[in-house]
Amino acid sequence: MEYIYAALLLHNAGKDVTDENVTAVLKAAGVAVEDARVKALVAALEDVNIEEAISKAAVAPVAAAAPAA
Amino acid sequence: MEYIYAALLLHNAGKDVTDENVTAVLKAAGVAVEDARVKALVAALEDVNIEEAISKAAVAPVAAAAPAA
Amino acid sequence: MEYIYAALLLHNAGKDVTDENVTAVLKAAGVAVEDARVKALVAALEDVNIEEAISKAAVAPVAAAAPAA
Amino acid sequence: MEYIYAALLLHNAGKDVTDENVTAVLKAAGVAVEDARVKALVAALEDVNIEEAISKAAVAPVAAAAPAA
Amino acid sequence: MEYIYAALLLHNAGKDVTDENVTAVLKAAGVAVEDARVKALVAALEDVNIEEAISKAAVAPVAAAAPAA
Amino acid sequence: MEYIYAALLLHNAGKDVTDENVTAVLKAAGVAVEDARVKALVAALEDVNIEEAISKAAVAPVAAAAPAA
Amino acid sequence: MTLYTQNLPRWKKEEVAEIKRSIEEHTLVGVVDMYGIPASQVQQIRRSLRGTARVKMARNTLIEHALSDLGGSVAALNEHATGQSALIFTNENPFKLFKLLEKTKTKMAAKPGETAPEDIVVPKGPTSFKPGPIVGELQQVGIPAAIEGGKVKIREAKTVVKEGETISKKVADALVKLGIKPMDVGLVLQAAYYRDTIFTPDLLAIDEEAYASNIVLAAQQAFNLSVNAVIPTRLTISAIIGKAVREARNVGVEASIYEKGVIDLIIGRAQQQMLAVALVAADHGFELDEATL
Repeated sequence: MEYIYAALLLHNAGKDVTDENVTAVLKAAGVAVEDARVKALVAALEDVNIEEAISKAAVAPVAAAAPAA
Repeated sequence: MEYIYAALLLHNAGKDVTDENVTAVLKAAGVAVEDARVKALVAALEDVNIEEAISKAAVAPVAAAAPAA
Repeated sequence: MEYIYAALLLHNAGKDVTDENVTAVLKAAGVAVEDARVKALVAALEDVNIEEAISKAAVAPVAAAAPAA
Repeated sequence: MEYIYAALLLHNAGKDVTDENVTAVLKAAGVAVEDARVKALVAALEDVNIEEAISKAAVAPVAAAAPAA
Repeated sequence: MEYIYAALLLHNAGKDVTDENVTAVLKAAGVAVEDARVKALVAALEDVNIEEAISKAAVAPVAAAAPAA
Repeated sequence: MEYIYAALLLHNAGKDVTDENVTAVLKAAGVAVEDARVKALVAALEDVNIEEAISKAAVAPVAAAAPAA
Repeated sequence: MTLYTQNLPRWKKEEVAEIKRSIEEHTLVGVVDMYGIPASQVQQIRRSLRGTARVKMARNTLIEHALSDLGGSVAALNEHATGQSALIFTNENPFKLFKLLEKTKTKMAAKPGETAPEDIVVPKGPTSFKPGPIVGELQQVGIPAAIEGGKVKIREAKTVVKEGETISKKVADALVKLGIKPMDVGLVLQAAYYRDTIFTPDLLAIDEEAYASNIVLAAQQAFNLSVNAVIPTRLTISAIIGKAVREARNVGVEASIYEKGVIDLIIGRAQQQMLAVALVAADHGFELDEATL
């Protein structure tokens, strides 16, 4: 989850979630950054409204309580 | 939430959640770091098993979650 | 949780949740007060409607009550 | 419920819930303390396992929130 | 999700989820393979118990989670 | 489930779920392909709205135990 | 490829030609077993299949001639054409046909020596019989018959034959008298030739819904894997973010980290704990003020 937290941290700080920014944050945390994972993350986030995803999380069933369908 | 995200980033990366580490991560994300908040964060996490706390469901804010019966 | 209890006690007593007030209450309880946590608490409460947060708690499903679909 | 908050504050801080302690905390919060209520509270809590009562709060799903399946 | 399905296919077929295998499967499906994503996938799955990760319910983003009873 | 994964991989890649395509993907994954099963899959999926089925999956987070398929 | 038919009499040649034409004109040709189906039911089945599928009865030898003449992979149907086989033609896919034929099955009385397709149960309750030797006959095969209110009554439900067991003559007689029809009778699809492949019932018995639900299952597994293993994709990144945020909130509340995103949750928890302790205190004689509740 390090990569995700880096993205969330940047988003919360009002910064763009770019390859460089994510990499910088991870490096500051002492993480051996894998470029491929950074790229995959940034690509996945391209069309996503992070704010919305965050606010949806607030309403989500809290632990991963699986509704038995 | 930046401070919590920073702490979890470090935890997930297998690093200690110390004042220095948290500050470094936040700075890399471009956050104007408040020392007091960092200290409060680190102090609060000192006696907490983060792994356990992650999966323990927090109280959800709930009007929204109330299932429409 | 001592800090939050102090804040809620003050709020309930109709007092402002300031650094001084929180510190005073905690000291009266014999707590070794950490200034950083007090500051973080007061800052976090600045934009929060305590009354609302309290009333939401009354309806909250406490642990993640899994909706049995 | 200032009195209860005071008791919880003391309990959380690892202090005994005595008349003197409760009174001190309430006074520090600027509450006009009623001795009789303090005594009643301390007496009522004497045989109570506060820890247990607290942990029940985390478990008991509030009636309102129980999802109608 | 193509990459995930490729990994699942290999896992189910009892094959290792390696760069070469994932690439081969994706190519056979006519996918223009991005090496970075393959690497990210394989790296992410390295320490993961796929069987467990498959069966653990992930909470989906949630307008949907409100169970319409 | 390999056959199903192959079908979903193709679908996600925007390819038709045909005998040839499914066979190619399975072979690339090192699966000993049974023609009849491929044909049965393709015939059975002819009337299935895969997109709809997928969106159902995204809605109901489910502990997806592996079937004996 | 008329090698096999050149020595046949004219009417047989015509019959073979017709079979071949039917095979070529349909996307599917199947072999069905007609054994033990009364003529009246065959008529009924034909009627219910009209417009969808056509049943063609022919001598096995002629079917064999036709299939061999056509050659290629369809010839393999010969292996499945045994006994009282007929051909069935349709443009539906084999799953549809399989289901269609299942639906045309009807319940019939059991003949002695037949095998029970499932547990045969005689239900509890009154019968239409007046007291007489019938009571003894039923009791003989273990059916708890008794006389009550001038009628023969079955005292309790009884399984007289278990699934897979042979039905004896006495039991068969008793079942007929009680009007119980335990046998599924209808066309049994033995094999279907469709798109260059022979489909056998073991493949066809898996219905489309099973495939559809496996698709859903696979999609769920992929979703779960992507989120749990934190492999971001466009479809799952929102769920992954949600998981990260929830975990962060959980930590925030558990550790009492006073930050904006969680402070309301911490207040909520404190409030609930206060209420819990207040209720316990009330139980022990502490009078609560109105503001508490």
